[in-house]
Amino acid sequence: GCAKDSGAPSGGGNASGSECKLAPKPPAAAAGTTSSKAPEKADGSALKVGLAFDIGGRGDASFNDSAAAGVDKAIADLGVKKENVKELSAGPNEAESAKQTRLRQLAADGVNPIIAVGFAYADALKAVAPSFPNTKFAIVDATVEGATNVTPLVFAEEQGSFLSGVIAAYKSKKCNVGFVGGVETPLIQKFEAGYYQGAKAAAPDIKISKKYLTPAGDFTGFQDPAKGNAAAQGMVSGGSDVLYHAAGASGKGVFTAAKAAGVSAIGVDSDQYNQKTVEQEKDVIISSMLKRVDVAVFDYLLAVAKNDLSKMPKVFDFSVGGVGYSTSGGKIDADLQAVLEGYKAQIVSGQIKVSDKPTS
Amino acid sequence: MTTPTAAAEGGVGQPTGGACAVRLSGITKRFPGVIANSDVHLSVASGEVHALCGENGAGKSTLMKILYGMQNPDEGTIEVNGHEVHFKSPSDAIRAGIGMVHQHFMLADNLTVLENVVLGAESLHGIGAKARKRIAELSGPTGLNVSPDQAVEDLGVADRQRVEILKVLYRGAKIIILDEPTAVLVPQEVDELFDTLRGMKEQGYTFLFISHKLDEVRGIADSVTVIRRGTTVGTADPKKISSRQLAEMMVGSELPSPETRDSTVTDREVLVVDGVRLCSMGADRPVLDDISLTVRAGEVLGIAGVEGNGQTELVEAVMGMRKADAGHIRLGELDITGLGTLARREAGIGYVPEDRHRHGLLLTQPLWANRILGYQTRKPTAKGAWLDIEGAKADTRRIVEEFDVRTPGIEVAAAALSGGNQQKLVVGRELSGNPKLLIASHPTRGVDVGAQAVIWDQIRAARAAGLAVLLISADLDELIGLSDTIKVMLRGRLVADADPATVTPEQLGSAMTGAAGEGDEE
Amino acid sequence: MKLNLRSVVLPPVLAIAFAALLCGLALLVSGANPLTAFGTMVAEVGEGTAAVDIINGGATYYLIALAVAIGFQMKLFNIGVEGQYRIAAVVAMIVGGAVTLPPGLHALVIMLVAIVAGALYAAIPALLKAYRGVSEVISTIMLNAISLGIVAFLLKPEMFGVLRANSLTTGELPESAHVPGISFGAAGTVFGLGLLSVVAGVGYWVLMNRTRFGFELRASGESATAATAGGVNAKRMIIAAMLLSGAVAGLTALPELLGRDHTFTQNFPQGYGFSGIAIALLGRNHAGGIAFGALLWAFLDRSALALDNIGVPKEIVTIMQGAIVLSVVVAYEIVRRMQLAAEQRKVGQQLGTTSPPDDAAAGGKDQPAATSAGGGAA
Amino acid sequence: MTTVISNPADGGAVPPAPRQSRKLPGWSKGLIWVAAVIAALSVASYMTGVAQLTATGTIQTALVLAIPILLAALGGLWAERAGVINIGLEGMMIMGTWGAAWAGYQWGPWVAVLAAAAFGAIGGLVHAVATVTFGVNHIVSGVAINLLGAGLTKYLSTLLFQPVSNNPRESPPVEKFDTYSMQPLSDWLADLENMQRVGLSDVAGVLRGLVTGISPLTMLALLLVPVSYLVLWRSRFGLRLRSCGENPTAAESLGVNVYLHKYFAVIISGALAGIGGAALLLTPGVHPGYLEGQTGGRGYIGLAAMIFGNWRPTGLLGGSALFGYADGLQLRSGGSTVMALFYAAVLVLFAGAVALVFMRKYFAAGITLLGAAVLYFIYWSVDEMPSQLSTYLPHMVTLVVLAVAAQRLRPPAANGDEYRRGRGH
Ligand SMILES: Nc1ncnc2c1ncn2[C@@H]1O[C@H](COP(=O)(O)OP(=O)(O)OP(=O)(O)O)[C@@H](O)[C@H]1O
Ligand SMILES: Nc1ncnc2c1ncn2[C@@H]1O[C@H](COP(=O)(O)OP(=O)(O)OP(=O)(O)O)[C@@H](O)[C@H]1O
Ligand SMILES: [Mg+2]
Ligand SMILES: [Mg+2]
Repeated sequence: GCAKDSGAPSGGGNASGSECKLAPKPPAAAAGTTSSKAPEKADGSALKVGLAFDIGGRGDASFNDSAAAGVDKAIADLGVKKENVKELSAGPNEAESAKQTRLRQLAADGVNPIIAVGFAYADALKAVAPSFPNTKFAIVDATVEGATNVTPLVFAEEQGSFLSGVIAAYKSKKCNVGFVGGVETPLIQKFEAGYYQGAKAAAPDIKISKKYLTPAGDFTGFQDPAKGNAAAQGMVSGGSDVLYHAAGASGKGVFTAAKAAGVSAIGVDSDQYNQKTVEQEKDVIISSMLKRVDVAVFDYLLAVAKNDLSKMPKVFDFSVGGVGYSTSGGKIDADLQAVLEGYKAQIVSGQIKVSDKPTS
Repeated sequence: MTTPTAAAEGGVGQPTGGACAVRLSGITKRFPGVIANSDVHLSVASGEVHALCGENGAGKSTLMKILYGMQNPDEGTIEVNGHEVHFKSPSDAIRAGIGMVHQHFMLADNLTVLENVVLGAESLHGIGAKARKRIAELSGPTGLNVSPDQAVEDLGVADRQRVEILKVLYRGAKIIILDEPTAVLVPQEVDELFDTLRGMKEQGYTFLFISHKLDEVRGIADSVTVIRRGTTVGTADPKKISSRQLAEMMVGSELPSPETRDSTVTDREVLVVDGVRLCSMGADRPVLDDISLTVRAGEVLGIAGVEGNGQTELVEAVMGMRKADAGHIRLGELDITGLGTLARREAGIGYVPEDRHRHGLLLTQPLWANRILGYQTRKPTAKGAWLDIEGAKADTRRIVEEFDVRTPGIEVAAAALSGGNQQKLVVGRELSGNPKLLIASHPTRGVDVGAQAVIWDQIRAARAAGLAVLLISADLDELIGLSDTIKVMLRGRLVADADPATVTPEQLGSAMTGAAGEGDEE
Repeated sequence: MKLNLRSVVLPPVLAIAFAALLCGLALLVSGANPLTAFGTMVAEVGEGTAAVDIINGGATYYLIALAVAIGFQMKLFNIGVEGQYRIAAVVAMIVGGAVTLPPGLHALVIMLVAIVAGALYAAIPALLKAYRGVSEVISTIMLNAISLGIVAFLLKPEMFGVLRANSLTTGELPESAHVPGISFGAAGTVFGLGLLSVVAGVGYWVLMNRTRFGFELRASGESATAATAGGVNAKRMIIAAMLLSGAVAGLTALPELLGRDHTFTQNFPQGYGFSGIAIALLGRNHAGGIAFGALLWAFLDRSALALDNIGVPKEIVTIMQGAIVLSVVVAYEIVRRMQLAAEQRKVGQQLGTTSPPDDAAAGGKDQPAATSAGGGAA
Repeated sequence: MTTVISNPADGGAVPPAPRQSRKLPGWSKGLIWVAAVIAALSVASYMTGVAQLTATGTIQTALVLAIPILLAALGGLWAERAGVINIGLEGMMIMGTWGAAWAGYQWGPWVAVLAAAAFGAIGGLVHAVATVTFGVNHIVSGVAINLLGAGLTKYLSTLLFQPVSNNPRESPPVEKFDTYSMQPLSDWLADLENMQRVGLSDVAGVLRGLVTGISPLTMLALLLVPVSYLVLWRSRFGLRLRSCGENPTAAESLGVNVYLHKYFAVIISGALAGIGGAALLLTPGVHPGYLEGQTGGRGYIGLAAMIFGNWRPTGLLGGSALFGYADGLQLRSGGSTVMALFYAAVLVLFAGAVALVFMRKYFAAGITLLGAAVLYFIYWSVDEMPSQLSTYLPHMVTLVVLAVAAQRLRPPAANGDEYRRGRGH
């Protein structure tokens, strides 16, 4: 006969394993090392803010959205006028000149500051910024050499991912975890690198498998849940029971695979536990590596409003709350949190240096 | 337009079988550029074999396609068994008991015999066992003995013809149109076909039979209607009228004859084919097996053979379009075995292909562009790597002039020319740049009598000037008339020689079908 | 064939009008005002760098479309230009970065490398088709995908990749390899290699209409069988056409790369190939027509930004592009049929075998041969 | 008569008439192939110690990845059997995904499938109008439709999805099909597989993959293969449809309405491609919803799979399976496993060579052996395929197979030709 598969997970693969032998926990952190800085006030009502999104634009439930959130916060807290915010977004496969033009259009309309979301804008900014010396630009995920009026908003993804690795190591029952990357770009490799080091730091003999869905240049890897799912399944059957993804929309496939196999997953960028499009799989999402583009964007707007960019951090890392981890879903219990804070403190203090290049 | 004078005394419709099976009145059909039929009147008594004659393009096929519902007339009415009918598509005609065997085979090669037969008539006996049974029953009268599951592509011409007829019978047609059914058959096969027809006639079938071959018409038909330039010239009783009279009715003038007068054969060898062998992948038997022949300057060597016995392959091998697996080909002193088609053309071979549309012309290109084809490396159409368009145009004008190609100008697309005129253009092109050897396969197929005459004359002239000609033709009269020597080809071999001076079409026919060969072995 | 102005110009105009209508409706549905939308699209051209961008974009599209057209001329569907130009670009930039040469010569070498690389990558489908009878449509589609892998492989840091601003590149080209553009100040700079398109265009026309090679190419396209009988070596033509097509495709990215970017980054735009196919169709494989198509395409691309700027969904542009292509080919098809019918009628009259051309309805009847490519493809 | 007909000494003997040979029916060949492949895989997985080759999971993944391709390929089959080349499949597939998502999130999976079919069919209709009615070149029209499909869906999702999912490139989640397993067979096979016996466990693994966690859509897709065969080869409609692809003029002369049948074929083709699109978001494991760029060229792959399968249902099933398998394998377990696949390929080729020797096709056998040798050399010299390249393994495999098999392929005779009523000779 043909029996309906109940939602019950069909066991996590055939390979077996046992809990990790964990490294000694780090010393508990002195409370409040991080970004609980008192909310500063400034008047942004005069600002005409421009947002040049990467493909997807507002609502992509990823870094575009996160940047948008930062602007929204500025509207709320800094009194930036909604009608003074102009948002344009890139189309897929558009020519370099299109990006330049988009930025020019904004600058020419007297928009200032202008925030370019995504490293794809790096070259365009390099070309455009000099011709608008009085306009303030910022770019997410990239630094533009030689352009003085461009503020880079780059993140220490490797630091955030480090903690994801720690979480994975602590949560894994088979001492075997996995990483699914969408497209094998240097940016995504930063996630992998941090994750690897974190996991190793927490459990030196842990097994870590990784898979990138497509190589650099083939960006379908961010848009193909089917492949994400396949890769995740592969890892599960290889014995991994905690999966961390940095695969954009393909990550949804990772979650579904995790749910089907009854293993845990770690989200990325924003707190995916509360994300609408994956709510069916939320219960397997034990945490998410937070990349606070919103924080960076807000801080930037704040600085612009105060007309003082000097204090902008070089890199948005733990010390400024540029990256972090989410605990929603309650899978991260207090002692694990303590551990995480401990590692965090060590990273902030520089005891632990997290490299942003994959070792392998 | 010619008024159907003959129609009066020709005595339309005192047919043998009484009631009219088909009556076409005032049928007119225009195509862009042509009036295929104008005010055609035709009545066919049931139970008779009614022949339809006329030169190419006279409008026979068109008229029949109209009767068969494939094309609808601009004017005129159709009556079948006394009732007026209006066919929107062949299915209507089929329903009215009309069947048609087309001039060009209408078979899907990759489909099986069964599929080809039941296609469109599935409602009769389905497409399964019952259909199979029915086909088996019908195979007898049509003389078809192949498995219904065989793909049509494996069948010979005669069998295909039979399948075509079987298709018609299967649909229970009582009125059967045969459009030039004998064009591809050898005399013996023609006789078999005619026996079949006579047998079926006894069972009350009515036939409309189209042919150029007047003796055939007189052999089988009870009455014959002649069409010229799209209109009926008249109807006559073939028993009472001579081929020549018929022909003159058709053409309205003296018949040209392909007879070559004095021999101009020299002993200078131009083409020497030596032990050429050609295998096609998949086939267990070589398509060309140890072919050796020699054509001398001033000689026309005719190859007789049922279509599909290797003539096409032989030509392609000589032209270098297919590489021979063994043997040598020499043109004069030059061994051309290893050369490509272009090199061979440059060495002095002219080529009139059997299918002008597929191999002879760039249909959408202007005439002058067609002149360049095959001569793209030579004067007057090219200078080195560059085309000489002016030269090409000038020489095209010459051809149009000399070969009397009926065209408003050399800028029109080849497609717009009539088949006959297209053919004249091709022959003209291939005879220019005075070649040593002309390969002419079916040089006058589907060409009207006027054009035929022009082409024959030109070939004779060139031959007199020392041209060697390798002639392939299904028209045995043409073959016998033009050739100095005839070789018979069967299943990829040259099986017999014949002397055109003495041989008759029937004798050739038996040799072509292998009857003679087997006869000899006993 | 002789160019009858009406029959050449009318179809695209009608088609564009039709497409505009279609999109107008779509816009209405989405609650935007078509008139303002189209107004902006047109007005945009005058503003900022628009005009120059369109010319630059057009130049790029022109090259790739020519590449496609070379194949089309003999009914070879080189869908693979996409992969060919990417491979060519990467290889050329890598080599260009590696060698040191005097200005001018350096750029020249890079172009040469690009041409060779493009041709070589096109050689794979060429040989497969010529000797193994593999449909070039499928093989090139596969090779397009594979090209992504090869590019990624070459861009690996362990290979030739250089990390810059979070994306992998082939590294900066030295000054000597840059090709200066023609600057219009604020209005932007036209790529120096834009001229390449002009040269290529002229070369293409001459090659197709005045040389033996072009004739044989078109002959093979019109009727492979007739060409063979006419002494054209089919295999050779397939290979030659494919290689030439690949070579031209190889140049596609250079105007941008040598004129502006000076490096190939992993997020160099994809999809030029398919635009090229569409444009070649728009231009009916005719040097002039393709130029028009390329500019139109670039203009539409550009207007996407303008629409986005006034909050109109820019996807409308893609729809428009698709609609235009489809309606253009349809329009041309209809015109072609009417032409042949008319011509046959003319012949008929000249030969006196016919009545006055009273039946335009018979326009439907024509010869088997169709001018639009026959697609012996998949 | 011999007075005039003289037989030249040599050529006298009349060569025998050709005889035709009976050959194996297609399905039996298919079975032999399947058996050979499974055998090769199990041996390979044993020799190379890569259990993944025949693991249930691999097969399941392969199935999930193969289904959209299979449906696209079926779409291609229908169109091309009627003589219409359809590289618009990609576009139709995209429209299918959109339609499925749009209907799915409102009315559930079954409606989603219907909507997908409908949307794909619309694409097919456009293609039919262009190619059949207006005689536009088929590839040209296909390219245009791919453009249109992409544009239209983007436009529509900004219009209709963004308000709901507040994401212009994504639909709200769609309710998915439940999956079913053949119990107790599935579990029993599981035990077999876990016994880790050579061959036995492998076969069990493969079979279990095919009977475990199957969604109705998957069943439907697999069912459509025999259905397509029956309809196309065993029904009146199918016969007429195929005749349009083989010789439309002949069909016309027998009263078949060629235009009508071509229209049907292309529309069905579109519908199938559309369902293929739906499979991308309704099969288990994948993201339940529309995502821009989700199809990622699967339409083209489908077309390749069909050609690969020689325009036959069983063949294209094999083609899609190969794609799904190769892709699944490299996704699940990367470059090293892929090399194991090379090993399997070597075995298959070797077996083929032996078979050819028995058929006395020595040349072909030699070539095959050579191929095997080359592959083995690669296997032996490369220990892991660069991830960048292994991603495109399926594409490379297709190229190789086409290069080997292309000349055997038999496309419909009139495939891609323009047909015009009343134009035939
Ligand atoms: N579809 C068509 N379109 C235009 N002209 C046509 C068409 N079919 C036939 N004709 C023309 O109409 C005239 C009659 O053609 P038809 O085929 O009936 O001649 P025919 O008597 O059958 O000649 P043949 O002996 O070569 O078969 C010819 O000029 C032919 O070229
Ligand atoms: N299928 C067709 N479609 C359109 N026009 C045709 C067709 N067939 C013939 N014609 C037209 O009819 C004339 C052909 O002349 P003709 O009567 O010699 O035909 P034909 O001898 O039957 O040619 P063929 O032997 O090549 O079929 C030309 O005007 C040509 O344009
Ligand atoms: Mg006829
Ligand atoms: Mg004819």
